[in-house]
Amino acid sequence: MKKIFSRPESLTAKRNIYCSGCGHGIVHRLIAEVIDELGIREKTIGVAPVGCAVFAYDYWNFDVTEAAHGRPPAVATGIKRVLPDRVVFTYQGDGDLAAIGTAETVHAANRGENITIIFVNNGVYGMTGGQMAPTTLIAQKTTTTPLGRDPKIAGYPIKISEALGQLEGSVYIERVTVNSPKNTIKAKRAIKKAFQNQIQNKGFSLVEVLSMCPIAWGVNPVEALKWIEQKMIPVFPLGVIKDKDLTAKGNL
Amino acid sequence: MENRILMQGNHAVGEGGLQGGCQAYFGYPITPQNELTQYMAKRMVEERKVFIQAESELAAINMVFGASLVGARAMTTSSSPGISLKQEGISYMVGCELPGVIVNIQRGGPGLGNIAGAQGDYFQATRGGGHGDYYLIVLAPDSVQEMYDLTREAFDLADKYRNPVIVLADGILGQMLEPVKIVKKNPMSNFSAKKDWILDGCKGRKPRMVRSLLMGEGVLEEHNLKLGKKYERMRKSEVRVETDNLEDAEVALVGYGISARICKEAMEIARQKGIKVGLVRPITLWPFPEKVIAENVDRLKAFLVIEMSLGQMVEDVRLATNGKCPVYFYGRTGGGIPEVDVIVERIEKILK
Amino acid sequence: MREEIIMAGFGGQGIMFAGTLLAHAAMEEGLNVTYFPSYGAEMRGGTANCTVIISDENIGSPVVTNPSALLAMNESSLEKFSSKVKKDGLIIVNSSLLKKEIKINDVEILKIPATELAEKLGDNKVANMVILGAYINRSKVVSLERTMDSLKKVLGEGRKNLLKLNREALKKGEENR
Amino acid sequence: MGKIIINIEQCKGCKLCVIFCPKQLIKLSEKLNPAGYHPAEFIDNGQCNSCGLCYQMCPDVAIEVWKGEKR
Repeated sequence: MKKIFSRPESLTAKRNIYCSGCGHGIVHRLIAEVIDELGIREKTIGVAPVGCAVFAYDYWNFDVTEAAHGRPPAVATGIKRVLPDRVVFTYQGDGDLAAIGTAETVHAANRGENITIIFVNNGVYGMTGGQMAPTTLIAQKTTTTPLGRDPKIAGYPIKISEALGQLEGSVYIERVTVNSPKNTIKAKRAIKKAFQNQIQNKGFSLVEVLSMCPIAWGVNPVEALKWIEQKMIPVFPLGVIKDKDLTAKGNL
Repeated sequence: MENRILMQGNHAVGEGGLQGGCQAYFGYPITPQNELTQYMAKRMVEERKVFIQAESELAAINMVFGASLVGARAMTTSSSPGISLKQEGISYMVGCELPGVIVNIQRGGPGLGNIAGAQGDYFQATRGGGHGDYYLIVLAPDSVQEMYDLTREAFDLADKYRNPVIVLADGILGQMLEPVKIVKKNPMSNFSAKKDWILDGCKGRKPRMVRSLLMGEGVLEEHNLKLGKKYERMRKSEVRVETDNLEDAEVALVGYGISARICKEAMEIARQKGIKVGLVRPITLWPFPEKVIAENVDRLKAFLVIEMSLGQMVEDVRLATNGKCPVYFYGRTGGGIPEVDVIVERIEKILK
Repeated sequence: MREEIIMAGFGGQGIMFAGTLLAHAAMEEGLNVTYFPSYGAEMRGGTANCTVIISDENIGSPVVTNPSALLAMNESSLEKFSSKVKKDGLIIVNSSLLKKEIKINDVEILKIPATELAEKLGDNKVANMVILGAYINRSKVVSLERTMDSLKKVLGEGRKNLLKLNREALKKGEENR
Repeated sequence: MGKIIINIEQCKGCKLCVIFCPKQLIKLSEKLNPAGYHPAEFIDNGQCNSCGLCYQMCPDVAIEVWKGEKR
């Protein structure tokens, strides 16, 4: 018999500390597989965020640093400008990317930095205990919106990917999810494209991944898959938001 | 005369940075250091190096973090309010042991303050500045020549200790023009080969991680103790101070940066009047030249500290005297400049 | 020897340029020199001033309260700084833009119709050079020749076309005393 | 014919593999693993066709999928 699916080389053997049913582990693996398949493990530098994925450097088997909360796009910019032939990506949650790091995200995109961003959106601050994130849904209960998010008080879930798509500097933006095998395989295709774009010097690519946080949502891991389907996707629709390749061909 | 060029202080910092081997510069506009960012916009591109006008000071310091992480000599510059924003990144750089040069062309504060030269950021610079438990070497030029020299040397010091270095100047030094002697040398010769900690892709080696989050029991303490030993080495080896006329002095003026130049003038005038005045000019504000103060406590009648603040360095002078010699203070704040006549009057009053 | 010069005028009258030129010439003379500009909001549209200190000894603060010389390019600058000039100091004033009579005790006052002289040369923008020329003649702190050389360097390649006119204006000022 | 190998130590018993296995060949064990979870357990009855859906959904990358040679 031969092994057809197993831990990719770009993932260490270390057991992750994420909660049971958390989507981060799947996204970590997708990135590791893509890096293996593109043969770029030895020239990749990852930038981990502050949030649940702050320990990502323990799980990836390539060079990884950790940035201050929200600053990965600035750190990645510094790295990429000095070493343009390396593959540089950031891995950020919704608080990191769309709240405290909004400016860094918007301006890295606007400069067309030739980097890849994997944006994991689960609608809450997980690590600090399930507080409201910028992407928290209307009426969603969190520890800081105990009665549900009221837009009159706390604004609306921010569609940062759509906003970034409006910028001239962004090249490719797609929203995917990992709530089913089919969607997970699609997510991997998008992540691969975002890395390939960088290798081909196309510029700023971002993949937003809707990801499960069963603990903060107060559901079990299986219910969390449905939660994404029924609650998140209607607000954050899946699909390509921007692809300059397709625009050029007139397909989008 | 040796070959001198007339140069603005801000430009001298930029050129000093280039001669120090700066490979990546990240700036954000703020008065009174704009000429520096503008200078780098031109010169870094001429030298085919990295220049970015960042979207904020926060982004700029984190770009320095990234550039330094992959082995480049990197610099960012700003003025007081912008330096406050950079403190987050500076703390992370220290935690990750990343070198880098940060230049503060101080202006009046607190808050937005004004754009006049001031020295209100002494505490911030010499006590770490950001969160956590750390120190940085702080260099204080007092001339356009030293803006050039000390910025150049800051890169070596940063690499030597794998720690950020601050050049603490002010708006007057930034804006003024003076002749500068440009000294060219190979800046990378000493340290470039030793960067065996950078992230540049794990080809041919094990993957590395650079981080400052150290959650395991006792791990952070161990790390901080290691950094502490580094700070001790800095304290032992890097103190720089200029002294003048201390041998027969009754009163020593203590000032840094632009205030020190005012002190020098006051000392000359006092000496013309027959008053025996000496000078201590700390060039490194951290490590502070406490030894030279302590050594003179018995001979001197008093120290008079001159600053463009409500009194910050004066505390370090008091600590160094350890109560064994009176320490007086005269300062102007909010952009005010200490007056030579007033300094001389104060000295006369002290000696009465 | 120590000279402390404040130059002041409207923004756009070339105050900063004249100050830089004087500083450069002083450096070429082998002297110590500092140049300190006013900066900030004043720079745009309002008044502009700068301080040049030239000395054969070390220079302390580049900022002075009581200059030994004031080069005033307009009336408001004269009003702002004239009372601060040291006893037995020098004021050179652009009399073309002066409406009032001036009386200041214990100070030598030199009136130069700089704007008119500059206009005769073809451009009133070089009034700054006329005033500077007059100062150089009066103070002898730097030589005219040295200043002419410095002018070339300070203008640089980019503004080479302005060299001839500026030199003429310097010379004009130097002759008018 | 295929099989999967589950790393019992890494499994957190989230059940995502269980619900996506088209042949219902995975269940949660009644035993506890060292981290206190009931880990997933493979029912090896010769029906596994190595589709890998369990692997795709495992947040802990705790599943290896093996495929038999064609006979």
